[in-house]
Amino acid sequence: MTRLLPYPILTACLALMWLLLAGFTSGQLVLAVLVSIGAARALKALGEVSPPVKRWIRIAEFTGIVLYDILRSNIAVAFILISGQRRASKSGFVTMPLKLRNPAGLATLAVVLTSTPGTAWLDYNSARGELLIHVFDLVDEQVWVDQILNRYEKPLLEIFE
Amino acid sequence: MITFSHADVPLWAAIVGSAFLLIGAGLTLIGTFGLVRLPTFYERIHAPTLGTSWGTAGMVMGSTIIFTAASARPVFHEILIGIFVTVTTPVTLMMLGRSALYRDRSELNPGVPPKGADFSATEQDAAETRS
Amino acid sequence: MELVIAAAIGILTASGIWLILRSRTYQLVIGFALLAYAVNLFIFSMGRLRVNAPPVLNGSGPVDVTAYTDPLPQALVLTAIVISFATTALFLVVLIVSRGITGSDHVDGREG
Amino acid sequence: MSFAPVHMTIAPILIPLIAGALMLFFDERERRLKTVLSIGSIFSLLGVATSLLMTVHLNGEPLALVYLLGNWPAPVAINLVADRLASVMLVLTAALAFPAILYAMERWDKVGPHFHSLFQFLLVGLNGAFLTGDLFNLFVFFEVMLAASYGLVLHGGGPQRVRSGLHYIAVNLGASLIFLVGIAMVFGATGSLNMAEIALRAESLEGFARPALHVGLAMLGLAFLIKAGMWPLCHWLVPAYSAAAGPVAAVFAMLSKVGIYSLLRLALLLPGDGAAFGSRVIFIGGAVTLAFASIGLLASQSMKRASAYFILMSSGTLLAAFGISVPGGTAGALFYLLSSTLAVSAFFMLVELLEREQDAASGILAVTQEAYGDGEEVEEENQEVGQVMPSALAVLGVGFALLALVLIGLPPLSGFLAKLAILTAVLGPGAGDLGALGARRTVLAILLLVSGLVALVALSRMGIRTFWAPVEPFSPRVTVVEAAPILILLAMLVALALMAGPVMNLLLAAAEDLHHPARYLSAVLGAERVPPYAGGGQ
Amino acid sequence: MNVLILSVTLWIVQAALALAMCLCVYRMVRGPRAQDRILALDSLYVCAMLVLLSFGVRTGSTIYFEVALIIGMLGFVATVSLAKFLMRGEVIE
Amino acid sequence: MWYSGLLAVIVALPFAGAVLAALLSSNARNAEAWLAGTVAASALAITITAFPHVSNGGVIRHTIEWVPALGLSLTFRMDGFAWLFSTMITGIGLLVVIYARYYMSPKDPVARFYAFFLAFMGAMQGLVLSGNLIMLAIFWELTSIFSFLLIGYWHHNQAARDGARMALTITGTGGLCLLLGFILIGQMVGSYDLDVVLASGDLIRSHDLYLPALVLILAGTLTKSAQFPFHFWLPNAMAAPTPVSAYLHSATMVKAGVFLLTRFWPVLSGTPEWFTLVGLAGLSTLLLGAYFAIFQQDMKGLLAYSTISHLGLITALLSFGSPLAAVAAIFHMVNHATFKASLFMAAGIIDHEAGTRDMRRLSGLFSAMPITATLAMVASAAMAGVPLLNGFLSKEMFFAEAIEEHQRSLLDGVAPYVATVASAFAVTYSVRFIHTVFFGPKPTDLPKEPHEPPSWMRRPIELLVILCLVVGTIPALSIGPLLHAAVISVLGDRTPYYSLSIWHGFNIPLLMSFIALSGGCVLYWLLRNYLKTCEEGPPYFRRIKGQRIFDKVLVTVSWRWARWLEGVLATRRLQPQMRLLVAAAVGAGVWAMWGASSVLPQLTAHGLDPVLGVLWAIGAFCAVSAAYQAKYHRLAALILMGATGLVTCMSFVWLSAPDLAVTQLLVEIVTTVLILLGLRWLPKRDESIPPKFDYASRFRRHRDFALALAAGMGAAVLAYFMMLTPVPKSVGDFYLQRAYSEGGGTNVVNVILVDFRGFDTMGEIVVLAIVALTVFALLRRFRPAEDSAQLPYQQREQNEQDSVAQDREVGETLQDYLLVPSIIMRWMFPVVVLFSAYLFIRGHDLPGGGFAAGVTMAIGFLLQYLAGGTRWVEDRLRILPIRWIGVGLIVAAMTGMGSFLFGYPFLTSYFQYTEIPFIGKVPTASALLFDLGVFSLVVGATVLMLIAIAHQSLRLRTRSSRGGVEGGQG
Ligand code: NA
Ligand code: NA
Repeated sequence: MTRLLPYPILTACLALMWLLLAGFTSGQLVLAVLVSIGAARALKALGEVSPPVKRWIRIAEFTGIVLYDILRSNIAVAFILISGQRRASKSGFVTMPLKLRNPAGLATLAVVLTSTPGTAWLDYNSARGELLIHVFDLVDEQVWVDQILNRYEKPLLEIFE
Repeated sequence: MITFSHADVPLWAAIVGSAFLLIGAGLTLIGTFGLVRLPTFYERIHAPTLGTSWGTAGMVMGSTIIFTAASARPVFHEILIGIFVTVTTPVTLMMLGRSALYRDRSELNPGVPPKGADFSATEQDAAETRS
Repeated sequence: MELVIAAAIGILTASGIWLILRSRTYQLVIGFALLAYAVNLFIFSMGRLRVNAPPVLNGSGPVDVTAYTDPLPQALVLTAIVISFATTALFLVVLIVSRGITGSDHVDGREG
Repeated sequence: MSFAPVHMTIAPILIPLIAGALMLFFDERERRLKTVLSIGSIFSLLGVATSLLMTVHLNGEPLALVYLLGNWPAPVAINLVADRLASVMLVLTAALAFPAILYAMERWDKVGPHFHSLFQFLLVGLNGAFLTGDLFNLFVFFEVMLAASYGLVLHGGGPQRVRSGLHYIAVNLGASLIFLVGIAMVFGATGSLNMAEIALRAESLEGFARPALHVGLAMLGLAFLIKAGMWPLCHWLVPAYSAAAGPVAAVFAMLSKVGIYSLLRLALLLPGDGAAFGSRVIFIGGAVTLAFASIGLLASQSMKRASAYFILMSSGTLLAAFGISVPGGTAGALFYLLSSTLAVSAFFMLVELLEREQDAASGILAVTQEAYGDGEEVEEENQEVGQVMPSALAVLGVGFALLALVLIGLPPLSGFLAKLAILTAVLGPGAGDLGALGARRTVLAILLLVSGLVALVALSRMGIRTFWAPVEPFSPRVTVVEAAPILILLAMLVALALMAGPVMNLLLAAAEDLHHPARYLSAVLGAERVPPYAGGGQ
Repeated sequence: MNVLILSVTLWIVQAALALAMCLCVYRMVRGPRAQDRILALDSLYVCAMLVLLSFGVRTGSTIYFEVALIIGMLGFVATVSLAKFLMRGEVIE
Repeated sequence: MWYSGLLAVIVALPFAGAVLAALLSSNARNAEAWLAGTVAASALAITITAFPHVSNGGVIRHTIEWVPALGLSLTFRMDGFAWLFSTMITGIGLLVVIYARYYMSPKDPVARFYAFFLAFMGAMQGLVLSGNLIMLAIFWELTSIFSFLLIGYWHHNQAARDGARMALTITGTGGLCLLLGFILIGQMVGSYDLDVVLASGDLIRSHDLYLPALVLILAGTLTKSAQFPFHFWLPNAMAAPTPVSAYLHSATMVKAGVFLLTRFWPVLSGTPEWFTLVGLAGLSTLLLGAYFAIFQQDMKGLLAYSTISHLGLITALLSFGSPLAAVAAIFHMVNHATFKASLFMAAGIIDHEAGTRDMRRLSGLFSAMPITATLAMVASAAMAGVPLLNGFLSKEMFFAEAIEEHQRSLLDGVAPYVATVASAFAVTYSVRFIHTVFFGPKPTDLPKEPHEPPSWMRRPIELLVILCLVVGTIPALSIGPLLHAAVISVLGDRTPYYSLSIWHGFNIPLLMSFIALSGGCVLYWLLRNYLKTCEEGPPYFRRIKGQRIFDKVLVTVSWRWARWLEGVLATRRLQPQMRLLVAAAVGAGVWAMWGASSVLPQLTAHGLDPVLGVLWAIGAFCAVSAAYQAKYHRLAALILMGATGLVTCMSFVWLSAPDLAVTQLLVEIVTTVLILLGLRWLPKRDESIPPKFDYASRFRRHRDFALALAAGMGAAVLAYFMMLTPVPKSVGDFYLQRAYSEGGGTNVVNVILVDFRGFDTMGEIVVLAIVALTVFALLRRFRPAEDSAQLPYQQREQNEQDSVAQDREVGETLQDYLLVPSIIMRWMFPVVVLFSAYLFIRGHDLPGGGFAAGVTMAIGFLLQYLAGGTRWVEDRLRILPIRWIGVGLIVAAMTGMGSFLFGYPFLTSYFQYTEIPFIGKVPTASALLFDLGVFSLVVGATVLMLIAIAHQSLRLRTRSSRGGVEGGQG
């Protein structure tokens, strides 16, 4: 099974993508399945291991949180940018230790932080497990550290480790 | 391939869709506005994410709504754009930010935390940037 | 519209020509790339300009040729794009090699 | 279509294409196999080309074999046209290719990877350019030819090659862009890419389309003239050709002719019997080129450089002769084309053998560099050397002398007959009244005379310096395989002189075809699709 | 009505995005550092993509969608290699 | 009846002999001599047998067609005159062969000698027996060529090389002129056939082209027979072995010129131009040659100048235009041949036996070699024109003609005096020759001890001398008939009465002879002491050495000036060439547009889309700043170029070309990466070196700017007017109509690419393949320059930091840098693969297609290389790009050829809708298979190019790691 279908979820997503592109017909479905299996095997060739997902429920929850945060910070940053009072907010670098080690988890965190206006992933030191980000609207460092560690890292840890 | 004329778009869809489109475009514009106005690179790097997150999302939703309504069948493929932008933009921005950090460090520019700094060092840096 | 494209062609051509008259190989690469854009647009413009009339037929049935823009120039431009891509790549590699052998990135392989 | 199978017309393009592609499946060590493949392909090319020539020449009907690609109707499809001229060029190409490959076997095909594939692809480009009847398709095959030539001109590496190769590529990139602009204008004005159709529509153009067509033609002409190496657009040619490896330079002798071929083809196809590109401009350009080449020939010390200047000389002569567009002159010029091309390519190889002693520079260097430069190609180390030829100097001497006769235009070989043919058509019996274009005729005659004299002076200087001056005669190490190609080409030249009668008749017929475009038009536009095809025609 | 709304909206949207592109180009030319230019190019790509989306809506055709999709999916390759070039002085090691 | 084919035989025979001789071993002296002798003898024999048929006006013709289209045929034609020459050529040839057998030393490679000698004999035969002007010109040039080879026979000495080269240059050039002259005659007469030409003298003389033709032909003949001012090559030709001089420079080659003058005498002579030109040349040569001859110290030199002078005499005779003069000319040709050949041989013997030819060292040889001396004396007496010898008769005739009035002109007036003085000089140098060499004190310090030569070496001389005597005493009986045959063949019905008696009574000619003889002797008596010691060359003219002038001119013109001119007219730099290119393009455009202003379409304001306008404002701005930045900020230029490309792509979308947009975009991405890959190997540009702002460079900038502007405006204007002119009926309509019904696709552009014009695509992918292979081949032997031959400074710095930090391994910076990105890039791989498949499959109906799919796929691979580095990827994926290329080409070609099976032309597509379960109707077009080939090739080519460059970094690492420097992870 795994030799034929290395990454079931991925394959499914790919098939869905195909259908989204080519339209939903029985013929396209057949094609979609065939092609996505092939594509998935391409990834297999790269020797990529599929991430060990533990708690599926948390994913949805987490997604919700993230989307909300992104929307919120969009508004916040946009407001700061248009309102002339640039001086009020100050930006700066924040370093924090991460427990999260799983690459997929880190990737997710990176995507989240980057997609969120106001936080930018700059450097991750794997030796120390230390993350350096830049925060656009830095009122209090600790607040940001807490938010990232509790709001994002914890659920990710639960999902991936 | 789907084609429609604006006349086929129901009014509600036109209104809602337009709203989303306007939001998306607006956010993107603001983002690029920031790109121009912000003083340091590390601040500017935040600006485009407006466009790549809700800017794109807004446009995508808008067009999805309009197409779906006009062609009277679900047209979701714009979603893909949203997904891919969300997934790929971080790669660029992370790598770019890191590169900038490296360059500033190796040129010993002020306002960036030195290599392998611990918290206190970073706080000082933050303080510097604040002042 | 025609005015815009014509102006675009003109400016691209001018910048490209200016670059291929310079002395550094890299300038030539960029110059040829710009000229390729210009020429592609030029060929393309020979089919005259139409907005939203792509030569993609709507299923079967009799075809109203006036509803579509002339597909031939597009096909020509496609071929031209590919060929100019290839030649640009080749030129790039040649200049790398020349730089490696002569030690200089001057078009004549020696300064001055 | 008489005894030529239907698909014979496209074979000259497909054979080398497939041969070149097949070679890609074998790696560099299987050089023997590749050599066999390419020689096989060249021989079949020779066969196909010859029988094409027979078909179109012997039974004058049909005047040309027209091949509608994709079986689409005449003006729309890309079409290949094998008429007398095209077939002659095909034969010539194959006839040149064989000695070149033979020569390369000794050493050059070991110097860099994929030599044989590139060579085959070059043949694809050349044959395609000769056969195609479609303007854009002509561009494509020009690019095939040029791309391969870029690869080959740099084959062997070394500073000189790379430097001159860079110039060669840069200039030709520019030329290609001009070519494209020309095509675009012609298409924009006439709405067609089929040469015959363009010629047909060219008469009935009004409004801006007319000047537009002129601009297009001017650009095309410019592109062709750059390839042909007309002064002052020829400065890339001499360094590139003289730096190129022997066999490569040998086939490049053909390359410069493609521009001239296309120019002639289009100029005479379009209304105005050669006026399309401004025959005066072409004549003057040719004359100046001829003069310049003569000067360069005198001024060049190395024989390789001299042989490159011979290329320019023949370009100049051809252009000037075509500038006075009379059928006889065209025929004579075509004869000259055959003779000079064979001679120059033989000369390129001969000269390499001679100068190899003087400067063991690029060639040998390249080999050793390839052999000992990288860990990858250590296997090159034990390169076998064919058995060395006895009394090489004598053979080379005779070869040099005979080639000199041809290049100078001294009797009794083909070079003389070629000049005689041109002069006879321009001034001699059958030239009609000299009043028309009298000035051009005189200038051409004088230039032919002077260039011959110059060649005499230059070549006697070189020959004496090489063969007579040395106190103890140097003995070049020449293997049989290296000498054979030169002898083969010499044999061809002698044959050309002996067979001059029939050859001249063939070329006269070809020239007549060229000067009566109506024949070409009817042949192309009247071409029949193979039934049954979609949309009727059972 | 709906036609009016849509056309006005699309007009504004495209104007806004075009302006956004201009701002990107300003940053691109202005610099000062290479990273700024690359950043600008990246957001220029995004803006272009959005313009194309809006164009799709304006012409009421999905035929231009793939272009936008390609920008979204592969546009980052160029900027990523630029970024890596800054960091390592080499794109592929 | 005599078989006319024999004419071809007597021409071909010597050539065949030459080939044989060349093949014999080079020291088989006897065999060679026998061979040559046999050839000459048999040719002579055949010739003699032909006499009856030409003796009174008869002509033998034999024609072999060669190039009818050019009126060039091998027409052999023998009449009395030709017969006379043919006899001389073969006869004297035979004698010289015998002589040479003993003359040539064993060291000399005789094979070459005899080969060239016989070949020359053949050429000479062909010349005199030609019945076709072109054929004549051919053999004419052949004589020049073989004489060149014979003169240069001893090429180890400088003199021989120079003499040979000079002879070739001058006579060869003359030959070219002659050819042109003949072509003009052909133009006048309408044929190259000699008989036709001879028959139409009046036509030619009255034709406008007469003068040019005459001048050109004279240029040929006068150079050949060494007439003033072209005489100077002959003395230098004396570097040849004496047999050669005896043959070429007495009997044959130099006679070719006068032969031709005589041949065309009926056609060309009799006009004032002829008289002036030929007469001037002849008389001046006659006088100067004789004068120079007196002061030579080299025996052969003396003979050479005397030859020149005698040829001048003949020329002068021909110039007079009277039949009797022509008779005298022909007569003197024969006489001169006999005595001059014998004298040359005699001189050769002396040189051979005494070891020198310098008359200052020679003296009193009579006692040593009495027989040779006697022979030489008789021969030189003939040369001096002593009665009872053949020289006397023809000279008398000459005097008689000189007195006659031909064209009343100054030349006519001076002719008799010149004649007398010249023959006085002739007597002087003849007497001198005999006196200094054979009489006087015994010779001292000679290289050899002189004595008589082997008798067979003397036989030829003896025979010739006897001829001189016989002809001199009983001319009518001996030479009479032969001369008559020759004369009537030339003069035809204009043949005059002439008597060959020795005694014509006391008349002015006799008086002139007497004056000449006595005057000559007196002159020698006066000069004798001076001549014993004086240096080579005549007084007053010593400075003027033809040789030196010639060489100087040659070197100056053909070397110095040429080099200078080439320097002026050619360039080895690229920039001027590009400028010329652009200028030419602009010029051509303007030239073609000239006067088109009347037909320009009126400018109509089309709907301007503001968005597109803004887009292009951006695009143009980026293009210009890219051009501005490209020198110092390469990265910036690259980025700006990318922006321009993006705008181009967008306007393709705008203007309904989605396919173009897709392709452009993908190519854009690949190109950017490609250039970045290349950028790593270019040197640092530091702005610290400020650009030159001197006048010259500023001027250059302005000129280039103007050029660029002109070109840009030109392109813009052309495009604009094109777009405004009404569309011609384009073939595009056809494509639109048939794309679906016959091509089976709705995306017309793609159907064009894979079906209607699939052949273009075929060529296009070949180009791509070639370029990829070339790139690969070039980089196989790539050597980076020193400063880029090490790791980029960034990597060195980062590695260094890593190694300093306690908790880090070298290369961890990179790992951390790519930790997250590489994951995302890897997961993008399947997505890209799928998308490329999608683009491929939909291509026939919607934007996409094999090319776009291929590039997409390649980008997928590229991403992996970016993320993981070369090693990492190639440990996991085994990509064989060259195979992909090969497969692509084969698939495409085979698909095209598939239609052969059904008897259709290449690339005839086949398509239908096939019913597949679940899937339903799907279009299956053979074009899709073709597109698959395109896809495969594009993937292969693109990847190959990218990877070939990328591999250089890897090679560098392996090399540097070999060198000990530890590279980062690869
Ligand atoms: Na962010
Ligand atoms: Na360490």
